[in-house]
Amino acid sequence: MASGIDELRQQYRKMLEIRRFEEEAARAYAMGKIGGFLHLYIGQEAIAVGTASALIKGDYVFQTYRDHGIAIALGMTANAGMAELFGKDTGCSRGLGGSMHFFDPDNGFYGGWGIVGGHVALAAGAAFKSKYSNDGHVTVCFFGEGATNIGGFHEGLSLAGLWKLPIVFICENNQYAMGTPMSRTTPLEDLTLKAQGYGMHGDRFEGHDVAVVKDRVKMAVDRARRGEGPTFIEIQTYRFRGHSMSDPAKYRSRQELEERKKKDPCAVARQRLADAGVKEAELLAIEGEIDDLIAACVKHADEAPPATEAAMWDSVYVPTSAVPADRLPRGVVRVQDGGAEDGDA
Amino acid sequence: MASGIDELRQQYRKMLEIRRFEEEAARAYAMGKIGGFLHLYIGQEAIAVGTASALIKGDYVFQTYRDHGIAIALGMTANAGMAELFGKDTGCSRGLGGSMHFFDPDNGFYGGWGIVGGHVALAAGAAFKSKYSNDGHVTVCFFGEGATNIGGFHEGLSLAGLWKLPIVFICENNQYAMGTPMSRTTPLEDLTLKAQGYGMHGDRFEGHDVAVVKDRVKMAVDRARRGEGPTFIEIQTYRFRGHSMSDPAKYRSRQELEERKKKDPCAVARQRLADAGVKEAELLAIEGEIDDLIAACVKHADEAPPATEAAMWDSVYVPTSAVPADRLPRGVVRVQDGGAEDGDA
Amino acid sequence: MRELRYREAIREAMIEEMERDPSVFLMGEEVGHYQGAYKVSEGLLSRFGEQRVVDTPIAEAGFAGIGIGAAMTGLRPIIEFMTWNFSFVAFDQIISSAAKVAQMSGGRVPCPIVFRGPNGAAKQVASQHSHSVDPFYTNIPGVWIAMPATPRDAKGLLKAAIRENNPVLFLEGETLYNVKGEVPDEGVDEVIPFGKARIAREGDGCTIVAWGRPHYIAMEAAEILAKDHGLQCEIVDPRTLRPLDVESMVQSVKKTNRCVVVHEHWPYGGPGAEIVDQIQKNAFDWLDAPIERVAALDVPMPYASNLETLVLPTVERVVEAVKKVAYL
Amino acid sequence: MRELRYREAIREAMIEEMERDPSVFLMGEEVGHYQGAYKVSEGLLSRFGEQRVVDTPIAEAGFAGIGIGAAMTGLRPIIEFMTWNFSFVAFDQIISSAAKVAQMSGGRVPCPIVFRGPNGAAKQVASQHSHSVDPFYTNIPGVWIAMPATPRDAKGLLKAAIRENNPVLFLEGETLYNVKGEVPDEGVDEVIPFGKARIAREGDGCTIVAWGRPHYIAMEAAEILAKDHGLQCEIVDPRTLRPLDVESMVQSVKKTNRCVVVHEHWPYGGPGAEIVDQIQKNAFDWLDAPIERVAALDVPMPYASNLETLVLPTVERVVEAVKKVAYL
Ligand SMILES: Cc1ncc(C[n+]2csc(CCOP(=O)(O)OP(=O)(O)O)c2C)c(N)n1
Ligand SMILES: Cc1ncc(C[n+]2csc(CCOP(=O)(O)OP(=O)(O)O)c2C)c(N)n1
Ligand SMILES: [Mg+2]
Ligand SMILES: [Mg+2]
Repeated sequence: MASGIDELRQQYRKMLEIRRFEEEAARAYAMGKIGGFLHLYIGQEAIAVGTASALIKGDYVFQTYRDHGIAIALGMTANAGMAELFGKDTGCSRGLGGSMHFFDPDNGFYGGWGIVGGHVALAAGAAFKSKYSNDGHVTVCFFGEGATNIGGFHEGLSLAGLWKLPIVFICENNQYAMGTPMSRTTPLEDLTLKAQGYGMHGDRFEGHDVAVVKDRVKMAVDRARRGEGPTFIEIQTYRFRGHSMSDPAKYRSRQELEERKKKDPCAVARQRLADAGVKEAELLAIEGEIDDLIAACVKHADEAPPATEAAMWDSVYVPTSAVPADRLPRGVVRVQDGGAEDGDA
Repeated sequence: MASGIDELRQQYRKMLEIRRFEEEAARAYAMGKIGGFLHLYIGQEAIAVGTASALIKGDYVFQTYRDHGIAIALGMTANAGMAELFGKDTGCSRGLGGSMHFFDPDNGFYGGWGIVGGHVALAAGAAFKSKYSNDGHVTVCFFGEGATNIGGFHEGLSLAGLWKLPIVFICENNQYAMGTPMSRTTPLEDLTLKAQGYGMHGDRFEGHDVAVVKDRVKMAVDRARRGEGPTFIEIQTYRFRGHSMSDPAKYRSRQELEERKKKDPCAVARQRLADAGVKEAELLAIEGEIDDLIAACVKHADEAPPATEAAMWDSVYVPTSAVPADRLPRGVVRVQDGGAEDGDA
Repeated sequence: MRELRYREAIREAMIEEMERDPSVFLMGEEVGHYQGAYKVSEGLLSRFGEQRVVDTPIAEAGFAGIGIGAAMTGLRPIIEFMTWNFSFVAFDQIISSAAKVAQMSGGRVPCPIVFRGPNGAAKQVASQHSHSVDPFYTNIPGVWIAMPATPRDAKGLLKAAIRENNPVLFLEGETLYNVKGEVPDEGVDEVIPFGKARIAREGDGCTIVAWGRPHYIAMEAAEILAKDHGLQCEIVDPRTLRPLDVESMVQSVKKTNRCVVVHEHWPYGGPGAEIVDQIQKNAFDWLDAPIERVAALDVPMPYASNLETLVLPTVERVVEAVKKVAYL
Repeated sequence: MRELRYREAIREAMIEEMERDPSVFLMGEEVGHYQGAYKVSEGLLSRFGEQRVVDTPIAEAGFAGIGIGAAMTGLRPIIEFMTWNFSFVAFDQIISSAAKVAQMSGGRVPCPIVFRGPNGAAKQVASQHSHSVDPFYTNIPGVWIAMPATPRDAKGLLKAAIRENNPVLFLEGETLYNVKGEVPDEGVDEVIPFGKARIAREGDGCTIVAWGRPHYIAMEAAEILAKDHGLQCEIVDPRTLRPLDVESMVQSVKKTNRCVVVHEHWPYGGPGAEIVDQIQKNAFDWLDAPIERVAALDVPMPYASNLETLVLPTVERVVEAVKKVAYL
């Protein structure tokens, strides 16, 4: 069930967009245009893009702080992403969230979460909503292998398994949690041994080939969509950069890194396109387009207006029906006409 | 590897002591002498007593709020237990803890914990201490089947499995968590399917025969003591009373209860003693002694002085080396001469 | 008006809002088949079915998180904590997810959710089960906190909470569930706005601010002070702690020139101290005496009944405090 | 005396206490092989080995609980939270286990444990990573809370904390780790007692109470006020928030007759409000103006740098507040 060449071309384009987006982000970080934590996804792109290809409009996706890849894979514009990193009002979270808190609900992306394990139950909640309202949608929840020891992971999987929620849990096992190799965080080698403890299906494979990712994830997504319950997937991968910009990643050897780079998902996809007869010129054209797109997004982010105080105050509490205008907290200035769904409170 | 008849006699005596202790506690509760929550262990006594038989002096035990049974099995006096229930100064926790918070460190009993899952990591901490100081001791941690979905359970088992701590986790599966049968809290029937997800051994058996409990628990305890890591044991059992005194247990049928009562651990032990040739007169003598013991403990609890304000204040902070006497919180009056281990601060 | 118990008032609010809006559902431990640990949700399962009255395993962080995720994607969950003591294992979900998601998504992902359950000490439930959680949650921007004292307020505020588009933490009184009080007749859709205090008793001798159970202690103390000393206390029940109706409290103090704050939470910080700060700042020139607070003693709750009585605020301690600020 | 960075002072305290007492160990995420997320524990693994410098998986409630259990049974753990933001998933362990076990066991099971790590906002780490946790933990009886501003205090208080027989929550400043300051020479065993404030600057014009990073903001503001207005501020750093040295603050206010409290935590409640309450109660007749507070704004921390600057207390806001209470 290999993806067609057209699909692969699109996937390559997306992976490249993510790759180049993050390379530019790293540069901007070094120049002080981006602050705080910046966790790059470089090396893992096939997982985000493969998964996005397995979903349909209206499905829900939750991710950790390492969130640029999936956000772009799902359709967030590079402009909205880069502006967010620059702390600008045109950012996907209006400059309030930053790198770790990308949001793009119109494309099904529900963040961008910074507390390890914290978003797992939230994702189960989106799947609960789908089951509750029978909307036919599936939720995908990503997390790192380091997250599998924390309570939030356990409770999210326990409840999803119990209620057979339409959700797919994808553990992106990139071998390290910050500086800690997996062998120092769990006695297991195969994390899917946990799946049966939650009464759910398990699957496990390498994640450098976007077509493979799509196919295997889609099996789980389809199962969830059919109402047959959740799947726990472990995808073997590797991050080429440190945990975040401040991590020189001294805990691993240069050889190890070089070895892994041989499975660079972008390079693998490019090679497969070439093998399938796509001309070098076409590939270069794609790459040129992506370069332009990314250059444009940096320009956009540079020029966009900064995040505003008004946005900050007005979103601490979204328009409220419970609190009369004269009792709103200082800073929240808003003429009130009731909540989203009701004007009679 | 059956227990000898002498041991069984002792075990029967203990189980009966627990049973009669709790029957009297229930009576006293109805009379208003005991307040708050009171969770009875009636029906599960073979687990506490069998486990206690498998341990040696210096081992550590942690339990939930359903803690009278194991406390007495480990050697707490009925006096100290009943006085605690009555809120008296001679209680095992000086009347400050109550039914849910029995403590008896001299006998290795480290509580008596009310937050589901909360004590699991604490128990792992005691085991960590044994490993750290190489003291040769083992920790046993009890919890209900209802606790297996909560984060505290997962993190405690994850860390114990990773570090191969000398600990045995015993899940007393009494079929219900308050009013909820297990089938509505987990898709599993066999909870030990979780064990391999923590890289640990699993075992599973029925818990109405004290000798069986001892033997099977001892296998796990010995394994832990040899440094071969933790075991997760699921013991099938049943509580004859409601979750606590306020629960009429309407969620189960009379037949179900009657069926289960056929495996009353006290009756089973008594029968085995009789079968082994212990005379009815001797059994009656034991039972009379226990009756007297329990009557005496109620009398003691009735007459003991109430819990004191001084004890309340003086244990919020135990003697402190960090805080000079003139800065102690109001109520804590104590002439300070440094902490337990150091007088030089 | 009819008389209802506090428990029934809460139940009615849930029933009415669930009938009004199919996206509202109730989730928690023992809320369904068992009819609620405190019988607040009695009858709801048979009325609304298992889809909308959802029994959960013991996994507060998990089902709080499920509620938040469901709220982010369009439902309006009511999450019951069997007691607020158990919210501590879900603390991170409330502070890091529920309270944050609207703002950190640039306003794009609201979170209309209600967390509710009994708060504070009950009778002798001891150290781990007797928390007043108001100090922990009031500090957090992004959530509202209601803590009604009367059945009427409980119903009206809960209806507002369920219709609200931001997270609401609804702190009920474990010892108030049986309290009876007037509630508008059936069919009257009374929705009580947040941030508007209730003047429960008028007077010019001393302002007493009290919420939750201490409200009743304050009322009793006021009667004693009126009888024994002819001092008329004005009792202000803020009803919601976030937003806090500073205006009403300040107005009252400007009339009475003295103030006592009564609360069940531990003395250090919390709404008790916040209210003192607001009053000293906004009514400084009107205060004839330092503001006094009557709080739980600064200890974990002991089990023994004699000590529990000592720890919780009492009518006598309130009377003493008022006498102190009134120089009686 | 020598100069050390705040980070080094903390490291020295740990090294000295670990050498002094073999029951002391350090546990947390990345404390060993990685040398600490903020390099506080650099070199400790090679010095003390894996037995005593223990890297953990990401499981704060789990390893906090392991620490508590180990403390109950005789060890003296130092548990590092990579940042205090992550303590929220372990909140229940702190409030329900660590703070309670001594009292609920009738004093039979003490819990000598230190939880430490960086607290408060760093640079642009945004909504979920910028909490000042002092309001949450100060409310709880059964724990002590230290929050040192200087390297010397950090070292001396941490040594006291590690020797202490009750749980201590040690809140370091994420933005203070590089701050340099005088620390007693090697070999000098300075142990700073809890509950004794440090008068960081003397003056009679206005008392400023500030702890942690705001301490430095207050110092700067004081210089400006002295230069521009000839007003000498007295700066009181409580150093520990529980116990709180009310006496020193009250004495200072009795001299200056006015007070500003500066803190990084959210405005509602917390030690900020508690200090106001204590001062209005104990120095009522000496106050010439209402006490002012300078706090973080009442919002989750936004990511954008321009907004972050707006949210946190600034020198300008402190100057304004002092001018207000001094009627300048
Ligand atoms: C509860 C919690 N503890 C600690 C952290 C700090 N932290 C952020 S990412 C991380 C490592 C996570 O590793 P993994 O789950 O493998 O994901 P990866 O970063 O490799 O994608 C840690 C420890 C956190 N954010 N939340
Ligand atoms: C975190 C938490 N949530 C809820 C409760 C309330 N509660 C106390 S016991 C109990 C049921 C526990 O069932 P199980 O684990 O099977 O133990 P059993 O009572 O059957 O021995 C519940 C829900 C609690 N104490 N702690
Ligand atoms: Mg990883
Ligand atoms: Mg059970």
